[in-house]
Amino acid sequence: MMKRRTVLKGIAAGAGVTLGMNATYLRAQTAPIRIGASYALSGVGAPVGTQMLAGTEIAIHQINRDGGLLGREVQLVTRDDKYNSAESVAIAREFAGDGINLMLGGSQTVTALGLAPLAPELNMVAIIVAAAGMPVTHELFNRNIFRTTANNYTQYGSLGRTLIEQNPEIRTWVSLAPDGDFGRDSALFFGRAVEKYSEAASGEKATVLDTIYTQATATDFRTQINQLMSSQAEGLYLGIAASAQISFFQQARSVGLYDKFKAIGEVGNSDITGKALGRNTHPNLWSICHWLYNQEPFASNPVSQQLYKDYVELKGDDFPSGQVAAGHRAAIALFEGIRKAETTDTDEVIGAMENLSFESAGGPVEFRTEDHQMLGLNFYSQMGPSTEEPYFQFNKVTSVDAVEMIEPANPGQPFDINELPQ
Amino acid sequence: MVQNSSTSIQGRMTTFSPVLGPVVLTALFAFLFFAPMMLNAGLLFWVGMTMIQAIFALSWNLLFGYTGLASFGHAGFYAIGAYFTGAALRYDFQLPFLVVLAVAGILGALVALAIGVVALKRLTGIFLAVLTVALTEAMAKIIGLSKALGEQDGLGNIPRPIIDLGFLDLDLTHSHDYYRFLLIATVVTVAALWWVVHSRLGRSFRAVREDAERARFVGIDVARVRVISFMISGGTAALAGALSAPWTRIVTLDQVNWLASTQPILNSLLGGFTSFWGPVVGAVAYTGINYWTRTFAGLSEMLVGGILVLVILLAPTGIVGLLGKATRRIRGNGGKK
Amino acid sequence: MNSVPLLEATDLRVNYGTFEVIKGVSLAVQLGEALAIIGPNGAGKTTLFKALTGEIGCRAGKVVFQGKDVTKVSAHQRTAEGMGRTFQVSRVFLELTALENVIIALESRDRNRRQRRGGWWRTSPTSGLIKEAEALLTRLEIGNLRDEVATTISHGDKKRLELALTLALEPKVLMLDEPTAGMAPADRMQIVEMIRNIRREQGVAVVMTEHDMDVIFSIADSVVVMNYGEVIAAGTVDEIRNSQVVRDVYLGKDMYHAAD
Amino acid sequence: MTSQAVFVLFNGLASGMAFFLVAAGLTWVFGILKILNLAHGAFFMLGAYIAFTVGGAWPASIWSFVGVALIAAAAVGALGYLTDQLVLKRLRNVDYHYALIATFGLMLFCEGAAKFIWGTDYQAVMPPPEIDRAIVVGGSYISLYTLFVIGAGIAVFAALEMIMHRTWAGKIMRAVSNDPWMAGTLGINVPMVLMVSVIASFALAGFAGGILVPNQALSPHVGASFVLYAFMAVVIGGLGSIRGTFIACILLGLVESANATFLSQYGGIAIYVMLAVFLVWKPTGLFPAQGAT
Repeated sequence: MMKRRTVLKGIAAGAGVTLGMNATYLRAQTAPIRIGASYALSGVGAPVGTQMLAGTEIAIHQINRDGGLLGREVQLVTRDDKYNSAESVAIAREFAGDGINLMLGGSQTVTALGLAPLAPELNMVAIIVAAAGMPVTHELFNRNIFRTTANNYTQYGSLGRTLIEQNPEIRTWVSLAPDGDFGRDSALFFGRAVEKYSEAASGEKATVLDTIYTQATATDFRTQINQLMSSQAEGLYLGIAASAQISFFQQARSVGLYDKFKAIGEVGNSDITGKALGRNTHPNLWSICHWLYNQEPFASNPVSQQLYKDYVELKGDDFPSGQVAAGHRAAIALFEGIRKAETTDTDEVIGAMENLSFESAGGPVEFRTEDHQMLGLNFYSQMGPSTEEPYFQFNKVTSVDAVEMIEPANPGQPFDINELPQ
Repeated sequence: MVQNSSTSIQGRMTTFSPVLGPVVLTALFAFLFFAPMMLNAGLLFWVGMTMIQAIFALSWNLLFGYTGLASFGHAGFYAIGAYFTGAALRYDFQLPFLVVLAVAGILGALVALAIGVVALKRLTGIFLAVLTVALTEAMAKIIGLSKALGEQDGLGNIPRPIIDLGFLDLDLTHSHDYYRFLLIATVVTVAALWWVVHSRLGRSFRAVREDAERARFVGIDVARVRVISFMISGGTAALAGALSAPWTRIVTLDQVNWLASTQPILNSLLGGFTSFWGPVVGAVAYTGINYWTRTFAGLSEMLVGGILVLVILLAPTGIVGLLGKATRRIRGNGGKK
Repeated sequence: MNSVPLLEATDLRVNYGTFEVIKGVSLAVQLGEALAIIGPNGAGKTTLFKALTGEIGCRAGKVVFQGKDVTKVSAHQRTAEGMGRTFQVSRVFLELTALENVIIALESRDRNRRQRRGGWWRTSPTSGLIKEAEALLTRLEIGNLRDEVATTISHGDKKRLELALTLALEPKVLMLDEPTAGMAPADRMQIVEMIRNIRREQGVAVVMTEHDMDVIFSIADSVVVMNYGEVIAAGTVDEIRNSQVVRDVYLGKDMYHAAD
Repeated sequence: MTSQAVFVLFNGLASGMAFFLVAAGLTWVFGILKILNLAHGAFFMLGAYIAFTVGGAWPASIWSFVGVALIAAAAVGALGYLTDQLVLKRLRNVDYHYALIATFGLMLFCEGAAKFIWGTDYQAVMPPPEIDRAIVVGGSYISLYTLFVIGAGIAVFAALEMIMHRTWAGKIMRAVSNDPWMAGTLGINVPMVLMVSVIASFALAGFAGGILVPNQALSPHVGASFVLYAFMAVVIGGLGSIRGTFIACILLGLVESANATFLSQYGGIAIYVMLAVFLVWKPTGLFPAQGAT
């Protein structure tokens, strides 16, 4: 079998010679650098995926405007992974088959889990844009993947810390989370951080009640809302995302949950929730924040300013979602890696990225060499209703440095919070 | 509601003439065998998925096209095979891969038997449709709660198997090698299904589909025939799922919802359920459409839905039916012989 | 003819919901005998027929076939044991050819007798079976329709094909539900002739419902008359022909009303 | 414990009536056309979007809210007429599997079209101000909007019962449902009755969309969450029986609610068990359609 393959390759090469090898050689030096992007553009992941794609497209536009990379134009090849792992696997293979060895993908954990183990087989550099699952930098780790977003432990620990530091008067907290790995873990990380940082914040350890679980795909939360209303808690972590979170708020608001809970931290819907609920947004709702163009520290950051300017120009919209910056950041990481490696060769780019630091819309970030996890500031925003369009607004942005909140690098091994030093 | 009122089907047509059939099949096999050298990895992946989808669609059509029962939860069987194989490889059950495949198929057949024995005597038509949907949804919920099966995230990082034949090891770790194994498995499975459909058993399936009452009064045990068909169909669907797990190397809940169950329905109808090869043609056509529309993000649902409705209204016998009509028109006579 | 009857029903009762349709019917068919069940529309003839063949269950009573109680035995099992049945509106496998139709019946017969012809691996029926099927078609004068799909053949030929399906099972008793319903008079007499031939050649018993008195009188040995779910008279053809009760029931009623 | 039981009952009733609002149209069209309309949820979704487009996210009053729901009903009813003419009408005399698959295709098409028209952003419609608050009953928090949904469900049921059993139109409907051939020979314009039924069924779906839109986030997939329950209710109730469907919806709601409260770690599974039990134990449903065996 091997022989036959070699023969065929030989024939192909022979054909190359007769058709003029010079042209082929020249093209390799001046041909565009092709980068694959696989985002969820349809299905339930579409609202997030399309925003990330916009950020990536802007990054491509910017680099080409500045003369390209290594003197070559950068081309983006976009595919819709349909929020489906089989589809994302197929796309990665298609990219590899087309000679694309640099890609952005894994906009959700489902697609990242399919993509990550594949990267070495396809000899690719795969940037995991937004999947925060712990396995990516632990048991699924391989040197071909880089994650340009915080992992769950860092993310939800920081969210918990932010909430208790910003609301030290709230003594009792509870979580509502989807039943499953992610829900359990994020609620646990959040709760542990609340307990840990409460003493420093108010001199007294806060109480964290047992997590209330629901189904990941539930649409009716009345039972859980009733449990929340009957609990002692005044602070809430909300682990349900996307449309389910909005349904929760719709059902919770009319029974008075907004009055009972003084502060809510949510899993990452951010302005998706704000846009949907408008003036019915909870007045003290904290979210994970990737980017808010008009809030400090973003407003004075030159990368952020340029990103906003180009977004408005290219997309004709004045209110970019924070996810745009996630797609933008992932693309810059790859560009800087290529620039540093001075080639697009997979191994060289990996080597260059392993101790790369660069400027993003949220300030300087770098990769941790051991597990290719991005480090930098993680931001949390507080939003509430407003009287003007779009009837919700961000009031405040705070940040926590990932270095303070991350677990020690332990690539190849599963993550277990109970093994960490307290 | 009467089954024999399907006026639009004018008998089963033999589209492939005795000479053309083997030629087409041989050419197809040759193309598929050499595909790894001609196609890029992404396309090759889709070719592999198409073969799996073709088996899956054939398994559904054995039930619908040949026995007259419509399952709307066939993804449940597929998922049984996929999750079992995924778990067997991921957690290394210490079973030879061929045994894993066999067990996956048997598991599917046993589940079908259980459903059949309890329900199939009384359940046909709408009831069967709703029951199979509901059972599949329930299964998805249970998988979603199972930590070992990856809950909502799916079972990822599934290794490809190495087949120990005693005298030599077949290492299927590389995708080209697994592809060839998949191709051979597909050929064997399709041949087995072809045999079932054209055998004495297959004729009793068709008798039950055509007219269950009449079948009963030629002495056919209708309930038993239905259960047997359901078992073969469920087992084959599970086998399709089992073959898919090492190919995609991840199994997720996307493969268990009722949208996934409609994939074989769509393929069978698109290709033509009155012909044995219809589901295969449908799987190929569907992949083609999907591949062609992959750049029109967000439009795929409208396209797929629209195509389904149009096929039902304009060409209920599918692509194979249309081809049959066309060839008969070209030959200039209506009769077959 | 005082031996054990071939088919015997005792005090058969059938309900549709709470409504009793068959109110304790008893009848017996001897080996080789031809029995006609007649009666006005709604008398319960077809229901009785369904109960005898196992298509529907009965609330009370007993059906004994060849000395065996088959009351709880399923329809296909009764068929396997020798009850061949045709339907009022003929039922055949519409999308299959005439030959395939008969072959399915022949294969079913062989399966029920646990006979297998040819190796398990073969898909097509054995040539012996095909010959047998062709012979049957020829015997029922539809040999020329061998490869026609059943939807395309005429009404009368469908009746013949259905009869061929039934005969393929080599039944002990032929249960014919209005064998000539909806046929042209000429066709009708041909069918009658055919049934008479079958009886003569194979000594098979016949149970039939029928509206056409000419058909009844040319085939049947004895007649059971039903009205409102009960047997009101039974006897030989001549006895029934002259029965006052039967005249009372039938006169003034239109026997040729639309089929029930 | 008692307060928990009261809440389970109330919540079950609330879910049940929401299911019934969706299932009512489904069971009607099944009773008459013998078609299980898999696209019913998609048309429910279109009704919700139409209500959102016409009425906005903050209805001014309960009257305008109901008015908007009626507009949605009319609009989806019109879509029903179109669907009937273009698709369903052509599938009246063929194997019912065709209709099943065609309506499935319609469902996909509608979801795709909704994305195309309204985008993929989530929307949230609030209940009208009069019923946008809660009362506390025995320690349980009960929103007035939920009570309104219960009321709407019962009202729709009562109206359908009235129409089906007390009016001339209902008699005709039942006649056609029982035996279309016989109804035809009696001079009833059967095609007309079928068409009216389809329109009414779609209008009910649209109305349900308008009434239930404040219940959860609006997205092109909003129909899926209700319609599976509706299918189950129609099957358990006895295909085509409005009374049976009504009772089945309440049962499903109660089982779901009890499941969420007492067995939350196995959330959402009990109703499937219930359905399986019903299908095996009473395959013709609680109120079997006449003529079905």
